[in-house]
Amino acid sequence: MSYQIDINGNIKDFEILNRNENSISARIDGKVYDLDLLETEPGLFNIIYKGKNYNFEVIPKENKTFQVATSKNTLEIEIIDAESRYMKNRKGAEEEDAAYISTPMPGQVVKILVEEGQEVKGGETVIIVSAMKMESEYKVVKDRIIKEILVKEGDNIEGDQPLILFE
Amino acid sequence: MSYQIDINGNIKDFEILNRNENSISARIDGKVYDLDLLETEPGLFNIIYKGKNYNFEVIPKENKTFQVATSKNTLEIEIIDAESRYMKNRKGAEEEDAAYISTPMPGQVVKILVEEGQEVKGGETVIIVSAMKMESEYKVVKDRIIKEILVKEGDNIEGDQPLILFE
Amino acid sequence: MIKKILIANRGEIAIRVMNTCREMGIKTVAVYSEADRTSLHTQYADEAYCIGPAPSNESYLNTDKILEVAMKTGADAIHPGYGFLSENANFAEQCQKEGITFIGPDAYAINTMGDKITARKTMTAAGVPVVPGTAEPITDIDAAVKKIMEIGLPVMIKASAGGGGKGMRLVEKEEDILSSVQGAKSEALAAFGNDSVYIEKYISSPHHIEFQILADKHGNCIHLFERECSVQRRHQKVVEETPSPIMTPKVRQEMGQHAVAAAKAVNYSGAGTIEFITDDNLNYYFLEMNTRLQVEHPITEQVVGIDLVREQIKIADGEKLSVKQEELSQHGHAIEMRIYAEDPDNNFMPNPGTIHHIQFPLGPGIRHDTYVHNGYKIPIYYDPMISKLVVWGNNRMEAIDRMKRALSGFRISGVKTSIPFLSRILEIDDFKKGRYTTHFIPKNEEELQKRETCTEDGENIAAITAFVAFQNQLQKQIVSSPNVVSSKWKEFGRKKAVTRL
Amino acid sequence: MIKKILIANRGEIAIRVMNTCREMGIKTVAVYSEADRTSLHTQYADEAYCIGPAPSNESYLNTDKILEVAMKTGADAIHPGYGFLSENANFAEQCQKEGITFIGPDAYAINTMGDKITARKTMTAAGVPVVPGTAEPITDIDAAVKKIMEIGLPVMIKASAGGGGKGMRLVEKEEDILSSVQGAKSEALAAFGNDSVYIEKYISSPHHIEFQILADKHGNCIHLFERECSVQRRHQKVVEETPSPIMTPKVRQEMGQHAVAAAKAVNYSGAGTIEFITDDNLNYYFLEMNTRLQVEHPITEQVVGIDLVREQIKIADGEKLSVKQEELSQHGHAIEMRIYAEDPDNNFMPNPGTIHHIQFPLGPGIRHDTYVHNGYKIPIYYDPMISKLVVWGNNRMEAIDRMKRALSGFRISGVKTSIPFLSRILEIDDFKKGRYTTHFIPKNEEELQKRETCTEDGENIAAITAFVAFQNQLQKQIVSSPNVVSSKWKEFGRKKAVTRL
Repeated sequence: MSYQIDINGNIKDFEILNRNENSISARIDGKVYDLDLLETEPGLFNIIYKGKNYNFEVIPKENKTFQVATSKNTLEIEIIDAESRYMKNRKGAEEEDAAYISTPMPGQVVKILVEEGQEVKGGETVIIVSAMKMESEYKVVKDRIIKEILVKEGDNIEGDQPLILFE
Repeated sequence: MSYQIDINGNIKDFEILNRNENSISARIDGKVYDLDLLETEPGLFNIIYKGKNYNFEVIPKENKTFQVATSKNTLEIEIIDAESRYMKNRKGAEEEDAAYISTPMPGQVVKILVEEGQEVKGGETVIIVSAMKMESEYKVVKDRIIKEILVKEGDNIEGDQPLILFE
Repeated sequence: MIKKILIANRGEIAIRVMNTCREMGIKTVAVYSEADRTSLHTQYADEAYCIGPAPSNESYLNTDKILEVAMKTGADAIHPGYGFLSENANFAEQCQKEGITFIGPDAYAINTMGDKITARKTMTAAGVPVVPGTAEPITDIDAAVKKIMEIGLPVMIKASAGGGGKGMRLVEKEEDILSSVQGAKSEALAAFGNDSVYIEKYISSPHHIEFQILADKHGNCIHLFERECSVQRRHQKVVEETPSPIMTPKVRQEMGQHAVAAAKAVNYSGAGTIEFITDDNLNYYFLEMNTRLQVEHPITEQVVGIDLVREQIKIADGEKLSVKQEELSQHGHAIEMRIYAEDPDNNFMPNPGTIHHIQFPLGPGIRHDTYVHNGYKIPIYYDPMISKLVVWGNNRMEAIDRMKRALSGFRISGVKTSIPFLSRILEIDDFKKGRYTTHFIPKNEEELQKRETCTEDGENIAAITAFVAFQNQLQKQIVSSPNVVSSKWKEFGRKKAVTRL
Repeated sequence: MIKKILIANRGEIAIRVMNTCREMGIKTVAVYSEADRTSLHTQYADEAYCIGPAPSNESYLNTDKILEVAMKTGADAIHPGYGFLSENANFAEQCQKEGITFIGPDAYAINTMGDKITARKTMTAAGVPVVPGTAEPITDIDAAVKKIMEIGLPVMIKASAGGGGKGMRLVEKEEDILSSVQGAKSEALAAFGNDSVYIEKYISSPHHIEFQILADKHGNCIHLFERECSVQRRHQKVVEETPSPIMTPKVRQEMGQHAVAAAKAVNYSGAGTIEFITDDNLNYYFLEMNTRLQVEHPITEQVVGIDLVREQIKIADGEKLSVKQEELSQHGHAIEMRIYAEDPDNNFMPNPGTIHHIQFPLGPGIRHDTYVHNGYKIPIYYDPMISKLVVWGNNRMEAIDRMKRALSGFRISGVKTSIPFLSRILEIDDFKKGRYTTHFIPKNEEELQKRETCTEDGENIAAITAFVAFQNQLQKQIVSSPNVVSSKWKEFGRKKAVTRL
């Protein structure tokens, strides 16, 4: 089966040629890689390619997206198959702006500055969240109407959790 | 529900009185224990009882048997419920002697000294297994007939894996 | 005799103190907030008691509750660690009233050193150099000029009522003195309605150098040499090392004597640190005294060979110091780097979360003070420092090489950490040559923000790896593969896996 | 200049060598057997090549294959670690022929020290004391008695053709000499048909004390003081410490000079160890020389401050020693304990298997050389030593206390280890007082076999814990609980758990 693969925004053709336990052969944009690939602990991989060692950690994100941490940097990698190509096209149309406010990391809600039904101007702060003694203000990008507030002041929140929904 | 529990061969009456997340209240042979019990990593438990810390590792064995490693020693603990009481009685009649030879640890089969169908005398060595350069001879306890040999010389074996079955 | 110690702290320092207690055969009592039930310090002590909700002021700063636990458990002493109650004179007094030994100096020393003005006066009286400057505000222009000539250039003129840089003038040349004083005064008058100013010696290339001291309750005091802490980000120390690369034996001896004089001036007992601001020519001035154990104390331990927590406990127990100044020497070189759960590529935003996997560097010359472990969820309420990596080397270059090796072998996943930033510090020429001041990080900002990238092969192999992870995921979801060989460990693995949910 | 090193070894020592290579900026090449694909040394190097099946003679001892990898990868040098090829003179020669630097002495030194009789003769010629005794068998009674008087009591008489204790006599008193010689001879004659005997000085309270030496290729040689290795089980070292608790400065200096003389006698270069058998009165005799890095080398590194692997590489690269004898000193006290995957409660049976969970002791004064990690399956083909725990303390007592603390915080599950046995050693009076010989373990066997038990409360709490584990298991099997709060981490945990199967 042939796929495409998105590496930090570069889309490449991808095909697994052969897989037999640790031995994996794959082609990316025409170049063939024969790897000895081992999952040493869940999520941790050691790969020997032409005698050279590569140690990666793979963190599954939503859908078919993975973060791969190398010794130098972190790559965002997405597996693009027929299904995700379809979903991508569909989503593209619907989601031109985020439908909610969320934070990139866990924390605690310090203050909520809006009420449900309220109209807010672009650039206005709607919620303040603290993490490790640092407070951050979260603003709306453009004019919105507050649909629903899912948290209250004092709540502990996860990262990427929807906090406030817009109409 | 009331159980019995076998701690290193001592059978005690056991009952969970209450469990609410980390808080656990249980009675053993009439004594009540109120514990703050936390699974810190899979299989690792930290318990605070009357302010004192206990750190245990629990290793599940077959059926309802568990090995609990304390800082001082290792305990064999079996949960005895209605089912296991029934199984115990049934098994007792059938298994008066082991039906096969196995080793307590992983290793490699060095030599097999018997053949299928062969009669062996109690005390005779039937197989030699090595682990980390040390060889151990495994003998039959009493006169037996070899039913089936499940491994061959050079095989790597797990601990507690049946190697040779008797009739 | 101290037989049981309550540790009124959390995180790595609580573990650090408990380690020495264990070595001395002393029982330990942990106190923990509701957010720290899963924290290692809670589980590492002999006893553990919850003292309140997550916010520090309701738990780790709740002196009544902490004393109550100390009384209940029969603890002989309380070790406050650093931060929290460690420089709280009232708490030291409360302990004394209850007959519990506070492991630290008495309230008098804490109070005297805690107030900047009193500390400055006390130091001046004890002959310890302080940053030259006016003690009282000046309004008269002539008096100001005279004072500046006395102090010597460069100086900083500051509005007494000031703030935000208004009314501030840096004077570097003699011909600018008069105009600067006038300018500062008129600007101050306009901004604050008050034209009085302070004058202070300006240190253009400041180094933060501190001396570790130990004093017993019998009047004996020694110093354990210096620590160089000039690598700072927003006044937070990032890297510490000892010996200081700019120190000379002569100045070291002088500074050490002044550090001891400073401690004696407040009748100090316990472990303490005298911070000096030092210029490129090794002119040094008392900045403040930290009347507690310092975060960076391990580098002194590595180079001098003294366990500072053990000494603290012995001193609190009334013992005399067992070593004399002349018996001490510095042996090799040590560096500490503080590892924070923060994202150096995103303005150092704190990055709490759950640690998936941690792999510590081990082997020769590595010391590691930490409290985190696989699966630990870093709480959002406290300091994001998760570990202190300390290396020792026979000399400075060996220590730097070792630190590079240690960082390259230190893998933490699940949370972002300052490790990549710390690695970049080690590559900066000023650091390698030991020629840096507290301006080091702003000065080298550009180079410190450089990102490394992967080779194309590396990226492609990463992509294949991600695909394999994806395939493995799919397979496991569809069917659990039949076991050809029955394996207890596989079963265990499965049970573990299930329990993890 | 050495820029790339192939490490012809596995386990902790391979990692140890790679760490120093990384610090020196030298690239590393690992070789591994088919059983070691999952081993950390394979994954820790810059490059890794499989060299054959699991059995050592088909992989780690396969000199042709190893040299082939060295040539292919352009490695400048090979580090043999200890064991395997480290004392193989032919391999050293092969390397030389191929133009690859063997990190160790030349074939001449290995051969001379590898043969007991040649080594003894060479040492005698160099003025190094050897165990007094007859060089040739004696048949004449008068000659035997004369020899015994020469050597001095006590002596051991041994049948030259002997074995199994037959024809052996220990002589402690002068009046027993004649009868013992006669007895030994007639017993030997009866047993072996040959009545010639050897006579050797008998050391009744033997200590195993060894000296670390370093020699460059320019005729410079220094010693790095002693290691006391008398705690042995079946001639395997279990605990090593430095300084030796029985050493005096005077004897140390003499032994050190003899160690240097021994190394110079074979034109040694690299790191090596001279083993001496020593009695309670510090009479010492050359036993043998190990012409390689020693397992217990870390304790010397901790106390002397020299990285021995770094020195080995620099010497192999032709550099002169950078330190002089008079610049070296011992600083504090270090102890190493070897941790084996073996069951001390079951006759020390090796206990390979998969490590479920490992928690290393950390903090001040701890060094850890290991290669195992969570989930690692210890292979059955190699030495069961999984880790070397090294502690440093300001003095011996502090080091012992620290080792106790370290062992108490060291948790490995999945395999049985020698940790409980090692903990018991630290409690034995003879060890605490530093009064022990190589008879220490047999002498204290009873106390060393003592088992600790749990309190009744402890047992009951363990039972409740097992029950909770049981309940958790049941619940997860029946239903995967609904997530009240959506959590990425929980999802991650689930994914991880699934992948584990």
